[in-house]
Amino acid sequence: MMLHFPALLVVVPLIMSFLIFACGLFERRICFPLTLVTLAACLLFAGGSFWTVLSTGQPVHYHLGAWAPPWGIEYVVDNLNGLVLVALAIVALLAAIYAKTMVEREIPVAKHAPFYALYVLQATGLFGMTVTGDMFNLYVLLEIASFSAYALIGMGEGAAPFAAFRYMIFGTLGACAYLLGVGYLYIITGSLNMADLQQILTPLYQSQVLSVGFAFLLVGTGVKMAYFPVHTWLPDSYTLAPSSVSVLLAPLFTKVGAYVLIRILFTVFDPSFSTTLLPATQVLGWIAVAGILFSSIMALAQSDLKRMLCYLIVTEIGYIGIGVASGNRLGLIGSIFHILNDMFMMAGLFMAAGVIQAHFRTRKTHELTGLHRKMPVTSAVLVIAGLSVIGVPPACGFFSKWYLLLGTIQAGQWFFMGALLLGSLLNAILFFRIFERSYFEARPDDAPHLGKEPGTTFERAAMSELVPMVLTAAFIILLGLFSGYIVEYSIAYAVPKGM
Amino acid sequence: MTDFIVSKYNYWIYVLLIMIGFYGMMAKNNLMKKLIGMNIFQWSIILFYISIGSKKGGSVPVVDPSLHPAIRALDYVNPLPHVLMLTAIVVGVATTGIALTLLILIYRKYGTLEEDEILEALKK
Amino acid sequence: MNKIAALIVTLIVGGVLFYSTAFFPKWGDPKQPASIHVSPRYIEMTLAETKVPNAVTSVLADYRGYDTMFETSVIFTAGIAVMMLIRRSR
Amino acid sequence: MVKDLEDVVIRTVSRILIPFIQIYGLYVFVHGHGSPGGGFQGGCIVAASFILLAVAFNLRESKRRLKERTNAIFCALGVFIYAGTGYLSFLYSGNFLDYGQLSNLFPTDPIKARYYGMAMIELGVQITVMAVMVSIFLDLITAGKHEKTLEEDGK
Repeated sequence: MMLHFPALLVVVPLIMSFLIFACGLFERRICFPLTLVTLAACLLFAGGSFWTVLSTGQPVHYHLGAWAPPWGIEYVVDNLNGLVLVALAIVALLAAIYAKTMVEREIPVAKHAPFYALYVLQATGLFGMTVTGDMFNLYVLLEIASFSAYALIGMGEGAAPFAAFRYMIFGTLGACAYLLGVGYLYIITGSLNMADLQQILTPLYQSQVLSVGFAFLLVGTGVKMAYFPVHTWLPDSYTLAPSSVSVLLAPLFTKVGAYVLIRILFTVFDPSFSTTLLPATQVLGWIAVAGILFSSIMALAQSDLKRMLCYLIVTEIGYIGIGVASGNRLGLIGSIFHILNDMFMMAGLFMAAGVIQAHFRTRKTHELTGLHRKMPVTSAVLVIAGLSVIGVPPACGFFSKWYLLLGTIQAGQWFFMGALLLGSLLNAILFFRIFERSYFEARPDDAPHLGKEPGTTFERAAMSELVPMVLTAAFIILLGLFSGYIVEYSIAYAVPKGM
Repeated sequence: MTDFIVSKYNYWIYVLLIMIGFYGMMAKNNLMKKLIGMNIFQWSIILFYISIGSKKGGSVPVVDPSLHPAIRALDYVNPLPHVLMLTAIVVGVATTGIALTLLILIYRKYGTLEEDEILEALKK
Repeated sequence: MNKIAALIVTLIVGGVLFYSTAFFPKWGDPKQPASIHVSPRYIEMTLAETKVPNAVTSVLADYRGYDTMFETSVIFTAGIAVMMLIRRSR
Repeated sequence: MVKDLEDVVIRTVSRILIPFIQIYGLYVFVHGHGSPGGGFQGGCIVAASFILLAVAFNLRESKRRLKERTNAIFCALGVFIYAGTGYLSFLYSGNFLDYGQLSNLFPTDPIKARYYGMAMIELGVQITVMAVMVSIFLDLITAGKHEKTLEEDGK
């Protein structure tokens, strides 16, 4: 039964989303339990397929419809996407648990059935993008994840439909660029399967069509990944989205985009192609340097907590870009490990921001005085996740930045290293400003302790919100403590031999 | 030179369509015109894929059952791009559907589809 | 102003596309890689393996049937997204 | 006066045309194997007949023919059929969507089982495409104001 896990990982949530929608029409309350069961099953399948990869040491190949790869579609689970899959499944499950009270608060009752169905379809799209070994299948899954993202963001308050529309224009531009890139690869090779492409492409590295196709693939993945110049859709859409949606989208969607970038750069194309033949990684690196500086400064300038975190995502993607750009073994290990860590870090931060907005009725950072007395657990999670983003040792952020730094030093890219350190410094300023307000500034008694409506009682954050936050913080610490094992037993094998 | 142009005229046309669609998406102020530009952009990529699959002297890829053992791939057009583009057409329809819904929501909230007017309304 | 910026970007993208189109294989050339690598098997084996004369349907539903399942899911996603977004609820 | 005349002409013509559009849609769907056709094209044509019903007559008429709730169920049903045939091959320990295993279910050889597997797939696609096209059309033209029935039962 274990050998069917890669396919079950994508197909079970797909069929469950239809069930959730159909049953939700009759009985609204059944949607949430079904979502939890589905995502728990996904965690089992992801863990099982990653375990087979670890125990056998060989990538797992799964032929859909029993057709051999270049003709049929193939699923490949190896060390690189096995880890990403398990992290995706964990964070998706935690986000689903967290979303229970948020959805009751934000989404009208009649829309729960389609909302949860799209929620699970979003997870299906992300799982499918990570596990597939076929370029066109990745495009179709990209579209499923993007459509559910547009619709879920459109449910937000205020200018959310406008933000969702601009995100759709950007997203479709990116997806069409990716499709064009796949078309360019198809016209000169005739195949769509990633492993097959790698064999056929090696003699073709001089062809101009290939370099233009490669550029389109990078642009398309860059848009989905919110890489620096094409990230402008992210702050508006994730800030205005309902908090249950931004907890699912913010940590996961951009990281799967980063995974697709690494898959294209190092599996479909030979590592030597993107580092020596075309200065692709150099260009990526310099753009990442500019991106880190720009988005860190923009994050400092924000007064809205959620918008600040959105710019933080662009900074983290910049770090991953620098890891890829250093083009050596250590840098790549750092960026893969950073993808893993960043999922948990961003999940913790966005969960805390959602609870603060729900119970404190405010997102303005200067109004968060005395947060720790009212909401001790949330501010504790905010501290742990913040320290991890800055890169303080017990938390996992430090270890991935450590590898990134080693990668840039080994590659002799001093500006990349400078950007990494400066980015961490700016993040430190960012977070200590919030910690200082929430811990050391007393809340003046006359200030309405609930922000907008004085007199309403301050109901405590529900357990279904606190438990996932605490678990995320625990995972951040655990990833940090066991980083040695993770890198040694799994990520080290994910790096292609040529590096 | 003329052979160079004539032998690839499908690809020249698809590039022109992409430029029109791309310009429409980037420069137009009205959101509906942006959507129309996006549709042109998507459909030009569909034209590109379909023109990859064509073969000179190839007929419709429905195989003639009578000459079963001796079917030659040269006689039939390449079916794979047609399958891929069925997916791209469906994605185009879905994009247009969701975009029109969002436009209705935006119009319901701001009473206009001009991007600059909406941005002013947002600033207030 | 952004109209000029958009025009410049479009011309750059157009230039890149024209440049790469020059190196494409000839249109309709039976020997181009796309027509000789994967697709001959679909045409020649479709009757032998699936008894369906229409090669497009056999590729659509059988060889790459998994793509089409997600394609139908894309349609389903669009349907419920429109249903969710546009409905007014009290 | 003229408006009534116009209605009468449109309504009688569409009342005659709609059944034949649906039959043609089924024809295109059923002949997906032998000639260009299949689930998507057939589904769109049948959806066109329902849309013609909504355009020619008023909305209440078309909702009486195809209720809001059943249309939403059809959306989910079609894709469920598609994924369900994929799951069937798990029963006989075949890979997902491997119709060859369906030969244990249908009394035919594995190759003919693929033929039937594809027919089931096309049926699922036909139902979903028809239902979604009609539902998107009805949602867009009424801008979301017609969903009374779905509202109350949603509680």
